[in-house]
Amino acid sequence: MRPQIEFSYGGDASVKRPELNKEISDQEWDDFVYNRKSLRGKHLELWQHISGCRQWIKVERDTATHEIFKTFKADEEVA
Amino acid sequence: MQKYSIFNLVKNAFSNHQNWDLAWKDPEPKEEYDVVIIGGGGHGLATAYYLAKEHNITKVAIIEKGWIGGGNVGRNTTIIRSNYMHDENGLFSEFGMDLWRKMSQDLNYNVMFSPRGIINLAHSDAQMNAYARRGNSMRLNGIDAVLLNREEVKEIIPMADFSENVRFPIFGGLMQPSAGTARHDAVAWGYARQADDMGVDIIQNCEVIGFDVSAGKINGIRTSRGNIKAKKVGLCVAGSTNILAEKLNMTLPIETHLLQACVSEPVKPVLDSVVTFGAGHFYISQSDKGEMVMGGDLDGYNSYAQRGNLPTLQHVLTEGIAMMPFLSKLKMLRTWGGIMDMSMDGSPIIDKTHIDGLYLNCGWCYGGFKATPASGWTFAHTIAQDRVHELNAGYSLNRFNTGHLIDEKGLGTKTWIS
Amino acid sequence: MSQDFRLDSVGLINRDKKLSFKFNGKKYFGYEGDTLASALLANGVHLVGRSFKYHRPRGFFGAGVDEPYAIVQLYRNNETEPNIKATEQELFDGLEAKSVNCWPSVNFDIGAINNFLKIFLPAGFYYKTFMWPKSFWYRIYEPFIRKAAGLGVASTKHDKERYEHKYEYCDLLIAGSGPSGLSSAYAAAKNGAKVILAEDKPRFGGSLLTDDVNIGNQSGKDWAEGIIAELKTMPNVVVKNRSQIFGYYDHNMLVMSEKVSDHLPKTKKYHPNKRLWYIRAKEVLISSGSIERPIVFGNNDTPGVMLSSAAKEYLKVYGVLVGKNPLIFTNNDSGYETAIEFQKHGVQPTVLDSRKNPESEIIDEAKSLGINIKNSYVVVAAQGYKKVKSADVASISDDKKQLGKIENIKCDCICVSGFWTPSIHLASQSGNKTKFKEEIDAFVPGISKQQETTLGAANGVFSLEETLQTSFSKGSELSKKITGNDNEVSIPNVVEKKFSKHDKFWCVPLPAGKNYKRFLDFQNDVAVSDIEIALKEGYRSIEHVKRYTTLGMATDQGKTSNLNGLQLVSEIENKIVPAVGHTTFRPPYTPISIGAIVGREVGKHSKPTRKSPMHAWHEKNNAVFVDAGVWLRPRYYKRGNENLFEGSKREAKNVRTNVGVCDVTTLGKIDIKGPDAAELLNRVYTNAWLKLPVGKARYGVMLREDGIVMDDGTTTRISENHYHMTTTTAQAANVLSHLEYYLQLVWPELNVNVVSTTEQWAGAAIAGPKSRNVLQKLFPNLDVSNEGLPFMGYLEGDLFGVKARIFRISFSGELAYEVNVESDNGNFMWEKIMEVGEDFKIQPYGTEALSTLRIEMGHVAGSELDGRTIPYDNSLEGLVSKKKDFIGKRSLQRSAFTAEDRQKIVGVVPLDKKTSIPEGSHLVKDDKAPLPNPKLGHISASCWSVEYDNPFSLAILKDGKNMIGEKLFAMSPLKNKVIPVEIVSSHYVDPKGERVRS
Amino acid sequence: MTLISALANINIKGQFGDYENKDENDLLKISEIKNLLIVQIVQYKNSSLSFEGIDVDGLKLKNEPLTVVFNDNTRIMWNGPKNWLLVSTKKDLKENILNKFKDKDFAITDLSHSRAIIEIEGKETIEVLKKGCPFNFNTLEKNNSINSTYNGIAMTVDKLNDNPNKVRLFALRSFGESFYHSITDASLEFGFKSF
Repeated sequence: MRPQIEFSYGGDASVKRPELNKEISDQEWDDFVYNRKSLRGKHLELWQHISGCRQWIKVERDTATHEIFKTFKADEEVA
Repeated sequence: MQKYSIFNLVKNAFSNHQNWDLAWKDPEPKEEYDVVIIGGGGHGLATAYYLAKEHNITKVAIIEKGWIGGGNVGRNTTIIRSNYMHDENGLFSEFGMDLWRKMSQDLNYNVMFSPRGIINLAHSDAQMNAYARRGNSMRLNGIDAVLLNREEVKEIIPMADFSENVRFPIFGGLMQPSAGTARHDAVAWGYARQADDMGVDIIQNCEVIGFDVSAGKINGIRTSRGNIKAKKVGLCVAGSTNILAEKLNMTLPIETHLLQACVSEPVKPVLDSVVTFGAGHFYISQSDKGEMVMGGDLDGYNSYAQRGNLPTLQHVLTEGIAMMPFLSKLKMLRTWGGIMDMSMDGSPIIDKTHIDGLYLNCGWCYGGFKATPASGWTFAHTIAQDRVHELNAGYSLNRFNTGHLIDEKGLGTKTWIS
Repeated sequence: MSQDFRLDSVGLINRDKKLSFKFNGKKYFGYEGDTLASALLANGVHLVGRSFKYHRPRGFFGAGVDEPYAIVQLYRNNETEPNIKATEQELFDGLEAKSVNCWPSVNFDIGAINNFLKIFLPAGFYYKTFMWPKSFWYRIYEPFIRKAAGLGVASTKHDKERYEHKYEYCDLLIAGSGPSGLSSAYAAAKNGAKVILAEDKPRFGGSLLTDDVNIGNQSGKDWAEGIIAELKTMPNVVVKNRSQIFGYYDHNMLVMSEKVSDHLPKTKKYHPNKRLWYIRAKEVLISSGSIERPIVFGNNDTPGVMLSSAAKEYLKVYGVLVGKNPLIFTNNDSGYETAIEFQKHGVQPTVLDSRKNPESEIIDEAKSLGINIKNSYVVVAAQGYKKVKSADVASISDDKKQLGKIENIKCDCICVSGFWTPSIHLASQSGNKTKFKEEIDAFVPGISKQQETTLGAANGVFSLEETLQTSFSKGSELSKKITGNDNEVSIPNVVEKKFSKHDKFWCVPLPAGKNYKRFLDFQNDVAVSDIEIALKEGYRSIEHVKRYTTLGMATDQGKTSNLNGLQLVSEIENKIVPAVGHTTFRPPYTPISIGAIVGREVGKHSKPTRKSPMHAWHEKNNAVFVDAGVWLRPRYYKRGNENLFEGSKREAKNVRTNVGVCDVTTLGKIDIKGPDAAELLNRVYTNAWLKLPVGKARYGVMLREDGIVMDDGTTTRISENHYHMTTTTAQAANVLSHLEYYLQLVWPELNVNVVSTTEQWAGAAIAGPKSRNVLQKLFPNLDVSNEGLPFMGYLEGDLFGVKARIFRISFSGELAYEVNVESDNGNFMWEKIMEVGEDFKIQPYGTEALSTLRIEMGHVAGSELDGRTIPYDNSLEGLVSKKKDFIGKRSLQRSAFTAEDRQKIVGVVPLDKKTSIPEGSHLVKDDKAPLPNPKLGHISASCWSVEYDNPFSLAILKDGKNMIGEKLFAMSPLKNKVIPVEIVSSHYVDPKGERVRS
Repeated sequence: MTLISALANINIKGQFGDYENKDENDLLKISEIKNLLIVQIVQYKNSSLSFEGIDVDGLKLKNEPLTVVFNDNTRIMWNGPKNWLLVSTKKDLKENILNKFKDKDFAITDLSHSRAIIEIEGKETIEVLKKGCPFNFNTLEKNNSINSTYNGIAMTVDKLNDNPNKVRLFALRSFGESFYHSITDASLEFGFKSF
């Protein structure tokens, strides 16, 4: 377990960027750029080990208790 | 209703203060209301008050999950200002300043609005220029603003660091002399007392568990104390907006974040103005009790915990000492956290929604407390008239779709970078 | 012995070391090991302060962290510190202290008039008045109230003390060194666990220092000393006194404040005053004990009324009698312990016990010692103003509602015991949902939230035997889990007196016709009547009660008042205490020095400073520096008496006419390598990158996904799969993270590595018509002609033995080059440039001239790329590819971004060609229009054009495209300026860009 | 031609802090390390080449957190997944590295000038680190390296020895003076000798 101050937050990890060159609706684009569920409880989010290996990781964390349940590598798909 | 005054205070003293009325009642929810406001915070209470006062709508209930005033109106740093660059924010806030100035008399409740002035310190010419852009915009909008040079700042806050041993020297600052502070709890209680007097039901300990929507129209809400029918429902729950939005199947341009603040032990008055540090995120004022009220950065990740961590406060206080080294010898007495609706351009949303009869008031970021009266006033107007007022026309929900963003800081969607 | 209240034979103080000190100007002495409180009490001083609201006299209430009264202004080593608890401040030679919140003196305090007005000042009185006339609140009333605010006086001098931090990790962190802390620490230490044991007081042992118990055939105190001595010899154990664990944060992180030097006359040089420990522990044992509760009665705030346990501590630890005619008022057996100690030392106490027929070993002992005990008796009110002189007492009915006839008993102190409140703060901060324990009328921790266990009195267990048993076994169990060792530790025998049950009684009713103030919160003057008013007015949630009355919001944070407040609310509201609930416990447990929280890096070091390899040269050559983020950059190089305007004008002019050199090391540099590097650039930048040849640079703009410009810069193709990207100074770190984000998360299929090389290369921009001459001299063997090194070309060369990269790029609009060498050679390169440039009248130029040059050419920079503009606004729409997709492209289709009258960058010239337009001015059509005056745009950057010798500005202007030639007004009300201006093209100098290609 | 190292202007020789009445051998020893070859070696994400077969200066890469592979001249620190930082006194090793790690599979970046390097030796070394870095140094073994932050400045720690403790600290060069200040300021309490 590494100290939190080595990391920088990157927001909601469940947001998927639309593929390049794909025709998408305004709604889909807004959902990607702006709209966030930001729920109380389990939240899948991105953190970068900025003062470390500079890897982005996905973290499943509780937004009410700050408990961390699980971490995933950047390219790991989270079910 | 009993009028609060020095005469009544003296009169009651002789009956040992046994005859004061309830400031507000504690009614059972009725079956149906014209308007239900969800959220008994400052904005919700103010909305109910202005619905009754300005629009004669009194069949109103305020539904509060806990106790009124327990959200951000009770956990902020009490700063009131209208020093915004963008017209939408400036004109809206300045309208609010007028309401603040007469609030104690209007509510017959001393909210202790105290225009002690706010100074934003600048630490470079570039920053002076950015402040000039903001200050000139304020002046052209009819809002007071003064650009101070280093010496003028020194006269007002001589205890700031004007020494050689300073990382970011003070170049000057932008001051809004008419900005100030108010007693936060009193604002909630004052609105509650008057709203109650005009017939609004304040229903505490009542949690919203769902909404009754059919054919694109709201019919009422489901609560822990039963179903309540309503022609119109206003959502006024900054900090919990995302939780209720989910129940409505709405996803909003809002993230929920934690902002901490702290106070020092009380000391004799040394600081009259509200001061913000320009080379970081720190602000300070001294309360009437003598406590230094301090705040700064978000904790920097989505959170609903009204508790933060020490590294953030350490960071904030480091900037505090960089600005005013004498703070080092004071002691931190109390810390707390508030849950912020961080909108994606840093400005709020007061608008109608795609559901008929459902209205949205959210996204206040750090700026909710000062907006209390203007937010309540414009939201009441929006609900009563079913259309936005020109003051909140810019605070539309679809601005993210059209690109009419109101971004004071230019940080875009990364709300956690404060 | 001249100390009237000091006993000769008792106490743990060092009688061989006499210390002198001053209180309110008067000289006293005490001993090493005293606190300021014990030393004052030894000298018979009971009046130390005044209360917050009514300015009632204040004495000592406790003996430690819970003290609500004895708050003083401390003077130490030519500095002063407000709000020091006399009960926590250890005595040192030469200590000086003064009372706070009283004027002119603690003895005669003008503010005490409030005490007589108190019927007019109930809870919340200020909400109900001071509203008329309207402006008077701020002008008259508030300043008056404000004057009365605060306790001590803050020194506005800079703090000279050092404060340090320490990050530590351990297996078991144990908060409190009483019986439970010592036992669990010992058991865990024996299993080889890494243990930290923290004690907030100077002495270890907690209640064992004062309780009359026997452990393993020794006195409790001796047993504690033995354990501590052994723990100190063990390498896996850290024991810390004067160390308060004040916060329990996420992920089992706790923070402790260690007072390193407060007990010394001055801090040792190079040593800290305090040390803040961030401790992450695998397991946390909370053995923070309990705090005695007061019983509420009339005038219970009179000096001389204090906690019974405090009286015992003053006696046993410091050999100090808090009175010679003590009255003990108790609802449980603890009061008897204090009584027995008094009796044993020749002072005869009287005990009033609210209970009818209590029976226990300890009561038997008291009786056998001949102590005068009155059962079913209570103190109705203390009498005396600045010191207790007597007590009105009365018998009380079994239901505790009726008082008997009031009698008056002479006494000089009243020691109160209303039973014990476990210190559950840390457990609660951890997230533990506390539960109400009926047997002790108090909250105790419930189910652990993090890895925390609460033991002993903090857990509501008041039997020593049970405490030792659970603590030894918990220490063993948890350490075994971590270390795997299982060394058995035998639990010593305990001899203690069994307690009888306490009385659920906490507030003495008011006798008929009396109107005594019965205080709950002693510092904030919150009385029973205040709570009653709050509830009557409908402030019924416990949080409303707290906020309306300020109960528990004083510097002691309600340690002795909160529970009694809850009892009162529960009684009036007819709810059980747990239904009332308590207010939230938050860190810090006790007020913590802000200096300690901040630590070492203050003043000049409050943020790191970044410097280029040529920094020393700039310093030597009179550079005036400017902060650019945390970088320091030369703003201009001052010659003689030049000011910024003159200096930068000279430097800019010299670039336009001759040649100048500027340190551009601070620009972000990112090395991009890999087979898919071009593809990455093509997706990141708005323009096309797939066809950039090796040896060529290109200017690019990158957007955020919301369509706003994020950064601009040039990127050069060094070799087939190798690119060198530059960013602005401000965005360097963000751009790197941005690229890493897309490479790792969004497009993991791209084979690209990015790494910052900002620090690897020192950069110098050589600009001006004669820059080629300078370059040729630097690289005599290279063809640097317009053909050999065309605009946006790239070469590698040898600069007098040093390998160099040469980019033909320009930010100034002049013929210009940027030379990079490895950082150790940066200064060498710079000196060489200056040396060979001498013939061409080279001058270094700073950021101000740099700015002038770019403004004249209409190049955008930070003040235009302010996080609110899109490429079109900056006249960069030509760089936006219509064919390919890129980050943020989809956002550019939004209606506001494509509006016909969209804002755009323009040039602005004052009609008089003389008046400089202040940056931050706004452009309006009509300078006399009523407010709010519609703003068409703002001045983003201004300079004095050295080309045309008149002011020139850039502006972002609504419908800028169609505004060229319009006459507007630039207004800066802040500076009282209204300047008629003409809108011109933003490309003021060399609009066709011929010079850069020359 | 004069090379000017990152700390050339600030690293003053002498004894500082609380050194009086202390045995000189008990003082911390602090020095700037300069003139090293520093190379970042990264294997591209999608490269399937086995790096285990490649040796540099007799050393083979290990994709294991914390691990440093080393000999007298060269130390290769694990920097992240398939990402290493090679540090060597042999400046001529670079050609060799470029030859062995082909650019089809590896990105090789010379960072020799990009770091300020401080070496601290002495029994209080770890205490100095604990004053500004949140990492758990109780677990850092000899020949381990980590990346973390010291009073807000990103740094790499390479533990060279544990008896007495000896570490090499790498910070970005431009932060060098602030970093040196921070480290030496933390050392004042123990007294230090600067070389």
